[in-house]
Amino acid sequence: MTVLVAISVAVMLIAAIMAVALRNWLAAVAALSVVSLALSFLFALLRAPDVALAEAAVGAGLSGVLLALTLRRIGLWGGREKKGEKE
Amino acid sequence: MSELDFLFAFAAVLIAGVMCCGRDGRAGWAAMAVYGAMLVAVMAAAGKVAGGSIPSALGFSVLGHKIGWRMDGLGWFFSMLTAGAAFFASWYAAGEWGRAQPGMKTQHLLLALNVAAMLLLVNAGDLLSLFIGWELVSWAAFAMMAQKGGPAQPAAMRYMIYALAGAMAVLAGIMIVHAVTGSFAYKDFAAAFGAMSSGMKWLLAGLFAAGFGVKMALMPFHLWQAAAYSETPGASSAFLNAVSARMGLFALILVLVKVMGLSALAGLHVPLIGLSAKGLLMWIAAFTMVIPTFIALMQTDARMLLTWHGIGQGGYMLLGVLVGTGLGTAGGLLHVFNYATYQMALFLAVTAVIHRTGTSDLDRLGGLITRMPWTYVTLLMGIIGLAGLPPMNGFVSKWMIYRSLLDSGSAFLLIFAFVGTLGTILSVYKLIHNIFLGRLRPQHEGVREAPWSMVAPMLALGGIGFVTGWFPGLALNLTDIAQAAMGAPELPHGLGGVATARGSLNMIWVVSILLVAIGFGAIVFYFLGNRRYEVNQLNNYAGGHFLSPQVPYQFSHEFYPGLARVIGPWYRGSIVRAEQGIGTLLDVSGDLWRGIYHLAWTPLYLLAATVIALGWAIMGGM
Amino acid sequence: MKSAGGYAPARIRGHERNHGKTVASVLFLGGLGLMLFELISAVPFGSAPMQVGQAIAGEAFARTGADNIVTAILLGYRGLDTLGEVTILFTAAAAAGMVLAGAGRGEAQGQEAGFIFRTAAWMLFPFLLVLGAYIIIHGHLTPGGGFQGGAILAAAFFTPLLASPASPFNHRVAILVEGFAGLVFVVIGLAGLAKGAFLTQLLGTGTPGALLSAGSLPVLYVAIGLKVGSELAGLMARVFGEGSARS
Amino acid sequence: MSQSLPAIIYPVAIPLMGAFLLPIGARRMAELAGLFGRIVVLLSFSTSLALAVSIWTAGPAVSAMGGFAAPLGIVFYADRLAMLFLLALNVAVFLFWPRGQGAKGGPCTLMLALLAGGSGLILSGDLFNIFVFYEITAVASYGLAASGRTHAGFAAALRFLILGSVGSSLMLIGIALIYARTGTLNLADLSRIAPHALTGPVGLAAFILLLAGLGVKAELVPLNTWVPEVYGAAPARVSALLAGVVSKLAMVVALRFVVQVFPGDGAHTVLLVAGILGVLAGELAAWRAGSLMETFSYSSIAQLGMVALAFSISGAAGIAAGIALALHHAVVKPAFFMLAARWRGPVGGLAGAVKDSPLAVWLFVILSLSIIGIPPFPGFWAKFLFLKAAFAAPSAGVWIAVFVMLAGTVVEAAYLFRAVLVFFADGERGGSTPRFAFAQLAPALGLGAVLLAAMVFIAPLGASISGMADEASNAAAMAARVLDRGE
Amino acid sequence: MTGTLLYGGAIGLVIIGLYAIVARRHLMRNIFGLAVMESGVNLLLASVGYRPGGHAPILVAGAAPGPLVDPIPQALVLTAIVIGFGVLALALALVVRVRQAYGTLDNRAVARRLRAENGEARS
Repeated sequence: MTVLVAISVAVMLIAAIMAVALRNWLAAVAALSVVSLALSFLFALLRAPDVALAEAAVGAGLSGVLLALTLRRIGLWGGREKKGEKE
Repeated sequence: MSELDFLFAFAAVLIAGVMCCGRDGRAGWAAMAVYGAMLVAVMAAAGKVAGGSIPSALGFSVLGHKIGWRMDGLGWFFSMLTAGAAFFASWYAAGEWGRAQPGMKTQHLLLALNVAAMLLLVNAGDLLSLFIGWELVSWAAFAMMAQKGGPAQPAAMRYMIYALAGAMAVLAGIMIVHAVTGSFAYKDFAAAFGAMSSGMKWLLAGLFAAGFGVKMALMPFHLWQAAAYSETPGASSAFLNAVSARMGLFALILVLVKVMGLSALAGLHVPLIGLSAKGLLMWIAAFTMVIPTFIALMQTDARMLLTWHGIGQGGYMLLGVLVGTGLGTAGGLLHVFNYATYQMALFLAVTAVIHRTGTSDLDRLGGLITRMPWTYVTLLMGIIGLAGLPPMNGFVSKWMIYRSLLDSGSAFLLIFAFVGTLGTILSVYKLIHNIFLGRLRPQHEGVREAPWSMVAPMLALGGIGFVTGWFPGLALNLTDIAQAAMGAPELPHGLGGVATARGSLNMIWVVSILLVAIGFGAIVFYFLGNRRYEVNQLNNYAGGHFLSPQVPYQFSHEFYPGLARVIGPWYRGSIVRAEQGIGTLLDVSGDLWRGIYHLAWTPLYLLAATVIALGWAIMGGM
Repeated sequence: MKSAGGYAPARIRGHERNHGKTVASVLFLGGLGLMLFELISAVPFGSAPMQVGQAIAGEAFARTGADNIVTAILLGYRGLDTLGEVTILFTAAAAAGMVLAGAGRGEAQGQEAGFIFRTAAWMLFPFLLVLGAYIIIHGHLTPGGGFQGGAILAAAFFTPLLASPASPFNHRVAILVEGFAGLVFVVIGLAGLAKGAFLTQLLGTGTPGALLSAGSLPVLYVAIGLKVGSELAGLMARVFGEGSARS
Repeated sequence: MSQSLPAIIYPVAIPLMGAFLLPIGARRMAELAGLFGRIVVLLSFSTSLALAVSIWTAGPAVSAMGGFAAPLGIVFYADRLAMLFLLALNVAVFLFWPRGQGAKGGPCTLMLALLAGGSGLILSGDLFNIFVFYEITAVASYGLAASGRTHAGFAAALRFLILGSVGSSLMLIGIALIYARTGTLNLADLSRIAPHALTGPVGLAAFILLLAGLGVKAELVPLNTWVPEVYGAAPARVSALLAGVVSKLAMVVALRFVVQVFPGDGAHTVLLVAGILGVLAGELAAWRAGSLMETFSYSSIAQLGMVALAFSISGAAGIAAGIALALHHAVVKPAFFMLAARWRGPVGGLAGAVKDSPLAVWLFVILSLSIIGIPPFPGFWAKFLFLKAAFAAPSAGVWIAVFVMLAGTVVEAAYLFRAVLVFFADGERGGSTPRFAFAQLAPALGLGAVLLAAMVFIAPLGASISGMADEASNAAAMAARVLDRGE
Repeated sequence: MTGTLLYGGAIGLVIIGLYAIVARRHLMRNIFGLAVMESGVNLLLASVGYRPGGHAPILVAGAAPGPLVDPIPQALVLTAIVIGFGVLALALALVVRVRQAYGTLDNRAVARRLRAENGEARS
């Protein structure tokens, strides 16, 4: 139990850092979905199936899609965040 | 319906009347009539108020606090002053001067509002109604000052900031009293004051003295008065000068002298130097006497000179009252009455000069004695009163103040009083010389005497000054009522003046001898040696050469060069710099806070604040 | 631009000032993290007092007849939270709709989805629909419920739009379903007033454990499911840019 | 004595139903949306009034949702304080209903959602439920901030949303802490458990986190950096509503937490510091503000700082002062905003406004006199109550608070009358200042009339406010009413 | 041990999310931070209710399989997740409009343009 928790927390934190740090927008959105998935797995470990299902469906599924759609809508789909100055 | 209710009714009717039909010509005279009626009503109430106080129907209770109005001796005295000053101001404004003014209706309205507010203030029944009256007076005066627009607005704004700061100090004081005694009545405050800790006493005395001192322009808070009062239109400015500043004195007397009691103040000692609270206040009054008077000396505008003197004279009144003996208190209160008469006369005379010549700049006037003799006579009587010389009433009150200082053994204060009078004499001579004496300016050739509607009230005021100077007993009867209400010791006095063990003053003799001497001189001058040969002012030989019309022989600029060199360096204006310092501090901190709201991205401050608060909670809040 | 004395050109300086802010934020964040950790571990993991939770777990089945206690709480004990939450979703969708109305179709809009996805989308639709419906209907028995099922329904309605962006998304129906589902929820709540207080459970508890148990709870969950489904589908269509043409 | 009143849910349910139905109607008949919305608000107002009357007569009402008794289920608790602000919210929403081009479907739905959320916020007696209703109010106000559909509106709404969401997340952490320590979410239950569970640093930290969440809407100092942006960019009616009433709701909820769950002096000190900083920030920034709208944004920060100061004084007197200040501000500030909406741009450009719109200028003067606290006006009595409460329990912090409050009043008078003098100055080149159409001035005049009415009926108003405060300050009685219902 | 891991993970997420909001200037990055922070808070709230050795709060035909985990935090977290999603949706809609309006999503530029439009003179 503890081992599983440790692994998923590690995955979650690394994905979170990547979501914040990655300059490629799509990769960042993917990292966010990974955070949600790891979180959903953690909820399952915490004996909260309802919450795990909700987190998977809403967190990983819909918000991932929504973020991707927004990226496309504002034209950052393929783009990367430039260092320092505004893009 | 007691007399006080009549007074309030008159004031209300007047406001309504001016509001509805203030425009047509007769409104001025109607207002004057009402003020006259008010004055008569107040005088009639003299008998009833001598002993106790006149209750009033006006009163309500809010949030469990009863607020009421009543008229006691002190309130009666100041109500009489207000009604009298308003009477003469409206008389002056009703005539030709008023018709020449733009927007006279607003001036009448504001005068009526000011009178109503002052009646509410001076007849306040408890601390809360005192504060309500105080705020109304401040705001009515602000409206009166700001009505002319232009340069008057910054001066009025400066006044409003000072007045509101003072009002907040008074409000804090009142609420502390309520917290300690549980009620706003004067007697509860007086009873509880003795038992308070000295720290609390100092706090309350400080708050009330500062709050009321602002209106009276006591030393550190005096910067606003001169500009604010001189920018107000003529008649209203005369009213403000005569009475409005004295509201501060009324409140000081009421709270510090009558409620707290001078003995309690004398008991409070400043820790290091041996000065008591009363002593400290007296020294503030002393400085307020001297420094503004010498600032007045340097003024080049007649109205500014007079208003600076107004601040100085306030020092005399407070000093007299603070001495505490029967003579001193009577001198102080009498000075309030006398000051109102000659200051108003002076201001109306200067307004008449402005009305005719269009300017009050002392450097561009001169020789008007030939054109405006009656205004000259009023100004002469006024400055004799202001300087405190017989035969005018100013001399009586100043003599009594000097006498009481001498009797109470405070020699240094006496010296300050003399220096103050010296400064006054120098500056009033400058006033009358630069306006009336010397050579008439070419552009003022066509100037005529001010119309009778303006000269009459001026002469009436001068006459009052002269009569009460000749028979001071008349005025002293008025101040006795106020003195009794204040709880100050009784002053035995006759019609002519005061008779005390170490020297008495009988003005009847003094003035009579003076008149006889003048009469004798006049006879010698006019009838015996009357061989005079009238010649043009310039057909003369002076200082080694003939006078020529091109040279303007009017030496009014830099009137006291020698004196200016001696006391010039003292004018560092340290208080002005202190005031500007506060202003810049306000601006800089305002920009700092506004800067926070102009940052590009602010969640960092949210985070910082939360972390600091959490840190405090975990560490400190154990 | 003459670089004044030792000053670096603005752009670099502007960049370097950014570091000051980063250091400050890292410091504050470290402080916050430590403090939060210390605060939350004041109650050792797993030993939080549970009296209300224990009481509900004990009596939930008897009073509501629902096997899934979380659903019993969500719709029974804390029904108002769920109503509030649905309102938040509705308000957010309405606000997003208002914001995006007439916002133009955005840059990269036109290209078609991949071939595989285009063909598979239509096959996927029925399965998603069945899965979503199942989760909603069995909300009170098995894990899942209105929100989870609604999300899946939204995905079901949205995938065909992704597959062929040109096909119109019927906003009018979505808003109709959304409005009426919300109304059903509130009306059932108000009907409960007759039996005591708002959102009291109607229609008794049925045979506990069976499909039609737990009285009005499943009905509420169906209403939520439909509402969430239509709302999210509409929202995603609008963000996708398709809805802007006709809203 | 308290009564069980299931009808207490109507102020929340009716606007909700209206909000759900409105989009359906709005697609076809756009202008009907506004009318339908107003009818729903009137309906909700009348039920709230009926509720208020019954509560005024029969005492606070309690209603357990779903029939589940207090500690388990969610409880609605309404006393006179809650009813007062509920009625104020209803009136404000009706008065500031979007007009003109803004009255399409979107803003009306958001207004109804705001009304439902605000009502729930005030009535709910459960910690997480308050969080949910707070979120509804927040999301509705983000949407309304953007309802002006201007570029500035969208940007301001987005920045407001991010700041608000950070606050909400911190609040949720606070709720997690409280639940971890006490195991219950019902305010009444918490007030009984708090003395021995939440008095330590964890309790105080939880309060600070809760206050961080509430502070965003209640415009407390570090959290209100959104105020000038949003009030400047949003339509004037939205700004008036947000500044006038919605910020007060958040402050009253903070008061509920302080009274019921965190009665210790730690929480009071936090409110005190937030209040002092609020007054300082508000007054000084307003002193240097450019346009009128910006001045009033900062002035609303200052006024809410004063309300926080009042609530930081423990005991009924402090609460009474807080209610009086909040109520007075809720009447005066929206009127100011409506005036500022017409007088855009730097104040200097408004010289001679008294000739173009004398009614608006005199209304401005009366409102200024009241907000400064000049005796005959109700504003003075609000400050009077505050000073009475402050000096009743003087501590070092309270002295500083009083000094800052009084100094703040002087600064406030200065910048308000600086503008008044500009209005009365004679415009030099005869430039005309914007005139007021009656429809724009109507809400402001209405509020001015309410102010003058309050001036006349100050005695009964004062008595009822202090009664309200006594009832709202008695945590034990509230807990007894909610928990010991005997069902 | 699991406790420190979970709490550490949750607070770690909150810190990473806050970092993205506080220290980054791109609005999209801030919204990512927001989503991460809300996930962290949800994990914290859910892990408060865990009971070692407890079973999921789903009864099998009316009978509890054993000591149950605290069901209330789960209900709260479920609500919080959906709230988070709602706010995220509104944020993204606003981002689209801000991007179209100002052509940039950099906070400093947006703030400057915003103040200019609000007419606040930099007095």
